[in-house]
Amino acid sequence: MKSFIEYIASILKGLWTLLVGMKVTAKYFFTPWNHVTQQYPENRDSLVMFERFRGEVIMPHTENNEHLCTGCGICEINCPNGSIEIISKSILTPEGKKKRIIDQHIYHLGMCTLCNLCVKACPTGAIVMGQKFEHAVWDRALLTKVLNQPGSKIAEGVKE
Amino acid sequence: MTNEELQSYLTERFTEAEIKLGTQYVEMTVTAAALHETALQLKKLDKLSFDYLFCLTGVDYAENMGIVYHLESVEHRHVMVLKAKTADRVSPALDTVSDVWITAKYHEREAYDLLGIHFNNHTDLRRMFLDDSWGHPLRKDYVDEVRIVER
Amino acid sequence: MAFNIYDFTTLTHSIHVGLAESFSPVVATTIEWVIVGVSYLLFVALFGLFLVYAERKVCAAFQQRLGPMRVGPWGLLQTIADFIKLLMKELIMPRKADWFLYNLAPFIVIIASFMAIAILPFAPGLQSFDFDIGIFYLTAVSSVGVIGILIAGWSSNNKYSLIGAMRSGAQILSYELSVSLSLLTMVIFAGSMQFSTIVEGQRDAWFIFSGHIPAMIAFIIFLIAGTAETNRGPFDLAEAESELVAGFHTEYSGVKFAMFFLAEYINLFIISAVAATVFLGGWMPLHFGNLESFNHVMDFIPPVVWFFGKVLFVIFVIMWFKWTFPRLRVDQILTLEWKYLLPINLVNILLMALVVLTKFHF
Amino acid sequence: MSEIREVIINNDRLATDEYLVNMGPQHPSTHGVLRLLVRLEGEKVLNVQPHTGYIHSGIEKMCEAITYPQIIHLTDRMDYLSAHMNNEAVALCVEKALQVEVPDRVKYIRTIMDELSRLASHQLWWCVFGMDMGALTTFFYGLRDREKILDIFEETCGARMTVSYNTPGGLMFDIHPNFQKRVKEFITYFRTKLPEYDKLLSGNVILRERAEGIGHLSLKDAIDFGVTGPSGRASGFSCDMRKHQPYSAYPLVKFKEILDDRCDTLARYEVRILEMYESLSIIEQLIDNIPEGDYAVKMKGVLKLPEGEFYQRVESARGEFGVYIVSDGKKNPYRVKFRSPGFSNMFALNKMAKGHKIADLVAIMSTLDLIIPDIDR
Repeated sequence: MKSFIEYIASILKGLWTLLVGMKVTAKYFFTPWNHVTQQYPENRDSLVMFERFRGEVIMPHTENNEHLCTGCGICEINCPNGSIEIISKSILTPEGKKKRIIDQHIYHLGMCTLCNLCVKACPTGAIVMGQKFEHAVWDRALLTKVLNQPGSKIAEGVKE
Repeated sequence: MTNEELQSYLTERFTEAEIKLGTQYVEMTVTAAALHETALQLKKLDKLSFDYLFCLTGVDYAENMGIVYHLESVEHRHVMVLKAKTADRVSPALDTVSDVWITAKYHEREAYDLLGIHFNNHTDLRRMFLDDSWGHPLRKDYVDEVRIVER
Repeated sequence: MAFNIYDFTTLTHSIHVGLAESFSPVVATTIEWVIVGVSYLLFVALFGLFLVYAERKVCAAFQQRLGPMRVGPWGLLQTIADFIKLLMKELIMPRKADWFLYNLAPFIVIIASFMAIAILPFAPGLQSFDFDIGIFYLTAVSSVGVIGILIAGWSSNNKYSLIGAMRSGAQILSYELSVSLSLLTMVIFAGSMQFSTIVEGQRDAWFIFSGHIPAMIAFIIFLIAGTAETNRGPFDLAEAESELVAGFHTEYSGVKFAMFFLAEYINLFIISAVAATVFLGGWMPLHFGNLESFNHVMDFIPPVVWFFGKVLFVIFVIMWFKWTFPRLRVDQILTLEWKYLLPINLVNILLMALVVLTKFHF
Repeated sequence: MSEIREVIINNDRLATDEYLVNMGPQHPSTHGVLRLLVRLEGEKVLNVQPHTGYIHSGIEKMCEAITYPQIIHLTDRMDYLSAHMNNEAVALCVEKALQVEVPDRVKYIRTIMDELSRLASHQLWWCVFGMDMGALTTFFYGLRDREKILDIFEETCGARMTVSYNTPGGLMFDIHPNFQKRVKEFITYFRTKLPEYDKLLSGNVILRERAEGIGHLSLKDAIDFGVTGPSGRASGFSCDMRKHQPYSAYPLVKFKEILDDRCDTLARYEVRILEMYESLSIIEQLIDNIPEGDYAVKMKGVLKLPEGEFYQRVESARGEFGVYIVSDGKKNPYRVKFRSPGFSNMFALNKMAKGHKIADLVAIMSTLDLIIPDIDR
């Protein structure tokens, strides 16, 4: 008799736990406006990434097409994956001195792990992390970028 | 036991071995021949009872190949490092300790895979991660001109 | 009676008379067959598509998602797009599969479902054939599908498929018992196996109300066993994706997969429709003993709406199960059947017999 | 094929009613690219042989070529669900070698981040466990809550999973001004959701029936196999590095080490659920008391560790994570070894799953909480 009562009790208890679970799902079913889906391409206009979000390495330029990069190559040394290559060139300053400046700051986005070490190491703050995250392209070659814009020059007063 | 107690106890117990206090733990280096017996003793002795092997590392010391065992006693909560080295670089071989600590069986397979250290009496010595055609990449003399780009 | 406006008998009868007048009897019967067959096919295809869509939306709502939203407004055309995709997909067959059985299996499964659907009364006069052992026929036919599943699993030459098929076999054979016994309980109460009689018997009160405790127990058991018979979660062992990849239909692609898929949803519909018919009054409106005005208002809702409303309710409950519970293990499925459902069912039949004998019902 | 032949040879040929099934590397429940060679007799599992290496990325080899700060971003990619703990282990190891004392603020933040990672990891484990059991809805509930933690990470660390937030000597950035507010919001939110987890899955009769007494791993076996983390603690193996080798701010907080002696799948499940409560309480103790100060110590441009060997053990979300650095005094390590918890845990699978059903194998594997890149490295 005792085992029979236990048998019945186990059935009822089991059913009860199932009902408790069903209550949880039902709660969400009947409040469909609380959904968590983000409809991505549609919400693109309102989608703002956090300011620290690491999407890619960029080199900000002023409106005079000036940047802060001296071409020192510290970012290149700090990069663990070899995704940065600095190509520098020599120019003659007005004073007649030879000076090495940046020619091309090449950035391989395809190899980058976005670890932030280059940005952290940059002594002049020339490169920062951009928030763009839509990097899909049809050709892998497009992932290799030159960060300094053509014709740009280093801003006045950047300490070398 | 504290490190100092452990060191003195080990020194008096294992006279053959070379025992020193490392940066954190007591380090004991034994010869390849004494390895298995030492491992058994370390686990069996009541005052030591190192029953938990938490890390097994194969290291290529350039002139010799070695295995580093990090041991802990669950009961006494002391930690020590056991090292065994073999000078044979061509076909290095050490005794397995997988019969002492089961987990060593798999860590030894990893060491065999990556460093090419052979373990005698190991029941299932196969490569862990890599294909048979690979060399042993964690050896210092490993060269791979295709896949490794030196900067 | 108000719901005679919605009676289909006159319509079907006039079609029959019209055909019989213009053609010879053989031709007329053939045309009738074709009409009936085509309308069932159309119904199944459309309702199947709708059920797939409904399942996806319902599960999305349970999971705080939106579900399909891209194809058509609110993703309404999603299943049609999916179906077109399945039609265009390449049919792949494993090299060492049994060619004949491999291709036969989806047809068996889907034909079994079609056979079962024929017996269901959708509305007065809207039932393709109505004979006196309707429930018996239904239980017989609905277990034919498992042969298709077994064949599919065996002929695919895939170990996962085989395990899935064997699980499915064990499961359906066991749960067939519970389905039949819980229906038997209601047959005792209704005093007939004919669907039209069963529906007529619920004119004043649905069986689940008039049969009170034993009917409710039978209803719960029928829901559980019915869910198990359609291979749906939490009893989806035959296609348990985290264990067997896709179970018995792992190796099927394209249209053949679509047939299994469709059959699953038709079976869901059949089980729900049977539950609605036997327990919830079929197309009968909701009536309360002597509330004349209330009953009258209820009569204005067409029987088809009543029927599909009830069916959709039961389908929703079964979906609710699926999207809430973890899957059972194979031995637990058998334990549940043989140690719980079967004894309860047998006791319940006795109880029902007592209720019928003592007339202790409404 | 070769393994099949091998098994046939090694196991005195297969009996006629046994067969071999390859679970994985593409199988829904192996969570990535683990391959299990399962020997079955009907539904019964006779033997499980894990095969690894499908995602071996040679991290230890790579570490030998790069500097210490650069190692950290690789550790993110091993056990990506406890990236913070992995980062912290390397950072602590380097700091220990250089004898750098980090500010209290760093310790507090590191501990909070650790516990948030642990929560995120356990949430993901919970939802995946539900999915492996066939309850697909749990997957979305778990991810919904994990999303909130990932948002906190993204705001402060700049990334959601591969955070690389710790550096030798401190942190990459200071915490974001919103950090404390968001964490507190999350705690209040999650305290309402955790009981739902219990209602939906923990209490469910089907789950309890499926998990009870399944996958028994005795204390002795747990120690022998080196099964750590929640899986080890469910066997009564007291292996919480936060208690035994406290680091960061763990000596300052009060928390229980959740131990269970039932040794089965259910115990492993419940240990993780209870650990989530503990993690919440640890964060609550710390979040209001983050001391002011620097977020990093000024370190040299090029870090050179003194010659010697350094070992650091931390408690990651799935067990004891260890970093063993052998340094020869150069800026690159001579040898780095990561003791990953998943590696040791995985090989107890055969012991646990033998004699159970296929469905149990999936459940046991799920409670071991394997992350394949963590195993393959």
